[in-house]
Amino acid sequence: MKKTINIPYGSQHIALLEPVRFQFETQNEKIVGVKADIGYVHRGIEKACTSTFEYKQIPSVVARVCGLCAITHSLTYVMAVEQIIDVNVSEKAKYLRMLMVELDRIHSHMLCLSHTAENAGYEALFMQIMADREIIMDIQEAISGNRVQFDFVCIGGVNRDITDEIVKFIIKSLNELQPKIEDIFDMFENNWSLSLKYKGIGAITKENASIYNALGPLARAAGLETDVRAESDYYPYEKIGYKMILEQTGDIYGRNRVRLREILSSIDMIKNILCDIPEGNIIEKVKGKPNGESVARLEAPRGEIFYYLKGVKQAMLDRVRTKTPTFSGIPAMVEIFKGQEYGDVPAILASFDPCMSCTAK
Amino acid sequence: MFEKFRKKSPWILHYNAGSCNGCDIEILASLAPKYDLERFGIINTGNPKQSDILLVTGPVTLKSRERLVELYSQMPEPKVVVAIGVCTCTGGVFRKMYNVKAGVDRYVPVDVYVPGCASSPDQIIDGVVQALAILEEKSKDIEKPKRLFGELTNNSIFTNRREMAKKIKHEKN
Amino acid sequence: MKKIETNSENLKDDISAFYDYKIWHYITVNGVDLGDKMEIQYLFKKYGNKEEVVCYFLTMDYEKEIPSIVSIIPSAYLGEGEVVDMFGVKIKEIPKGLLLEEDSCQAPLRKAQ
Amino acid sequence: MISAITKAFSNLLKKPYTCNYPVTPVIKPKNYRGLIKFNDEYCIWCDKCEKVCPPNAIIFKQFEDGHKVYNYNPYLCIYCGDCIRACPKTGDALWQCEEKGLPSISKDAPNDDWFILEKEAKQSRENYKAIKAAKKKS
Repeated sequence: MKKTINIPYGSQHIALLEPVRFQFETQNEKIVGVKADIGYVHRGIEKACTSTFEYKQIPSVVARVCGLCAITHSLTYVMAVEQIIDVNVSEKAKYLRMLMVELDRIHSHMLCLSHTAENAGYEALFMQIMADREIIMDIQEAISGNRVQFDFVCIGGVNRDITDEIVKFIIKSLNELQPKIEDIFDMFENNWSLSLKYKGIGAITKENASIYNALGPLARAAGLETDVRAESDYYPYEKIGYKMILEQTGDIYGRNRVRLREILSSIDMIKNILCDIPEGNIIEKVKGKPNGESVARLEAPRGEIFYYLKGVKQAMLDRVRTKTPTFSGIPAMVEIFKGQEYGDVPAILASFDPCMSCTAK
Repeated sequence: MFEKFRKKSPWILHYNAGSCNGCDIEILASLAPKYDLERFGIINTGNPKQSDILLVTGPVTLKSRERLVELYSQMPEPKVVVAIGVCTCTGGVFRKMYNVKAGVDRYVPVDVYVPGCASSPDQIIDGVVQALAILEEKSKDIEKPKRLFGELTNNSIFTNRREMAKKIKHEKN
Repeated sequence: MKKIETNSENLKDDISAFYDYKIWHYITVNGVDLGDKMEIQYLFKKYGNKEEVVCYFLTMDYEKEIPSIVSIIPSAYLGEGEVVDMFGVKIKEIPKGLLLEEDSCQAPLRKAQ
Repeated sequence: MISAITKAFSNLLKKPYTCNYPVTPVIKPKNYRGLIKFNDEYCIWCDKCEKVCPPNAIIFKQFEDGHKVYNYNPYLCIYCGDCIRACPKTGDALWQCEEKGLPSISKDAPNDDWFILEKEAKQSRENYKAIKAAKKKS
């Protein structure tokens, strides 16, 4: 029997954005076993939502679960609350919410792509994508007033309206961004040295993806058709030209392609949204206290976010359950690592786009 | 000579002690072309033994406190700690939660507090520039001939954790 | 949300009869404290379908032990681990300590505390 | 190859992407969410902002004669703007300006002083209530 060596990876590492610890069991260079320790970011938000904060304050609290998908967290929570207390949101508010979610998706995907490039050893591409990402950050700042934490959604609608000036600015910036994304797409597609590090590495089959319940780009790259945008009627995604993006390879290259194509389709969707924003109020008055159970789901950049709420006619909720995409993605991630080379670990890990502050809450 | 280089090009170490990633991506953005912190000679390292400035983000959770203290004690003197974001300064919204204590300065001494949720890159640059001034002051302080002025005490500086544990044990006895 | 009741003896049979990884997506395991009892929920949704979420639930006493569904759904160990940590309930073969430290607050979501 | 060379030359002629931040200020869009400002002339002392603030960054300390003093901690504020929306006199009494908080050094202690103040404010409220109740009785 061959001997195996245990190599810890994390919780502080130059290639890691956030604290997570993996324990790799390796045989020569090959990984044979993985253990993941995910509790480094556990803060106890579920408890705080039911004991310190009232239900109207929670949108800005759950936004701080994760900075990258802040809008989706508060939006899913708000959707769940609106189901319990029967608030009908106006069409305009729905369009503005969709706009913000798609912008958030673009900036999160670009961050992930740049991180993957950096961890494959391509520093210049990292810098290029990060520079292009500032365009999206500027748009977000113009709409919501902050670069990362938007606090844009509230129960009953949205907090801010957009003006014609901002609409013009967004369209101008997106037209600027589109050729740059196509450049990057070309780079990921045709660069020979990148293809050595991406093609065929960290692959997962469609069968395994559905056994281990993979989500988001990780599943769509393997050909598994799962996307909440196509699975719910709450937002009019079909009207604004939503298409599901699928790849068949399931490796890092496939995931990058899914992300890049999603960025391009999100840009198209945003343009469609801006063309036909309906007229109406942006905020409805909210009365009453939540009573009953409800669930809400939404497609975040990394997959499906799920909220379960239970209220008992009090200002404080009885139970808030958050299920985040990375949380249910971890079994699939652990499965992918087995059989890979240790040297590929940073690039594979970055291509999952793991979000540990979501996972541990 | 080394002191001169250190002043001109400090290296930063970044540790996420349970933040929401908002401040972390803003640190990355401030290293990226638009705000380019590398103009000041700063580079992001992953090695605590070679870095001078520790950027901490996030309210320190119970599980990550040990790592944070370990990283801090591994850094060579002089060192500066910059707390980025409101939850690092005082706890922010996470202040009353059971797995979090209010602020980083419960565990390590903090020199610069940067507000903002999430701190935007220009605030981070402000904070790091502030930290550079403090670093300079501290390195001057270290170079003072302390033996001559009678300021040298036994328990001033620990370079690593083992030494610290040994000394504390010694004092207890 | 469609709710179907089950109990701790039938849980494994019910879920293995219901769950097919090609059709159903397992969302998560959820615990709700009812005050004197616990409610454990198992949530599923269908791939590519606009139907509602399906929820299997069982009520149990705090001290009782329930079987784990890891043998049917391999990725359930995270969700069950979280329920074990947060409520201090017992699930077979699921250890404590996924999220919490030894000296931090034990079973924080339990109402009795 | 040719495209790469042309790109390299055209990039040489472009102006630099970096904004020279500490020397030239960054241009902020309108309605940026910055520090919370307060004017006690217009305030009606309804305490709505204090109640709605998620991290309790606004505290009113009450004195024995009944008047209150506004306290605000920019190192605790999450800049969500909920207080502005809750305020019945938005714009006059409480508003969000476009400037950002500056970093402070350890001497300022944004932390410990505030926690002491929080306890004092709570105590002062209770004292005031007790005095009021005593007055009613008499």
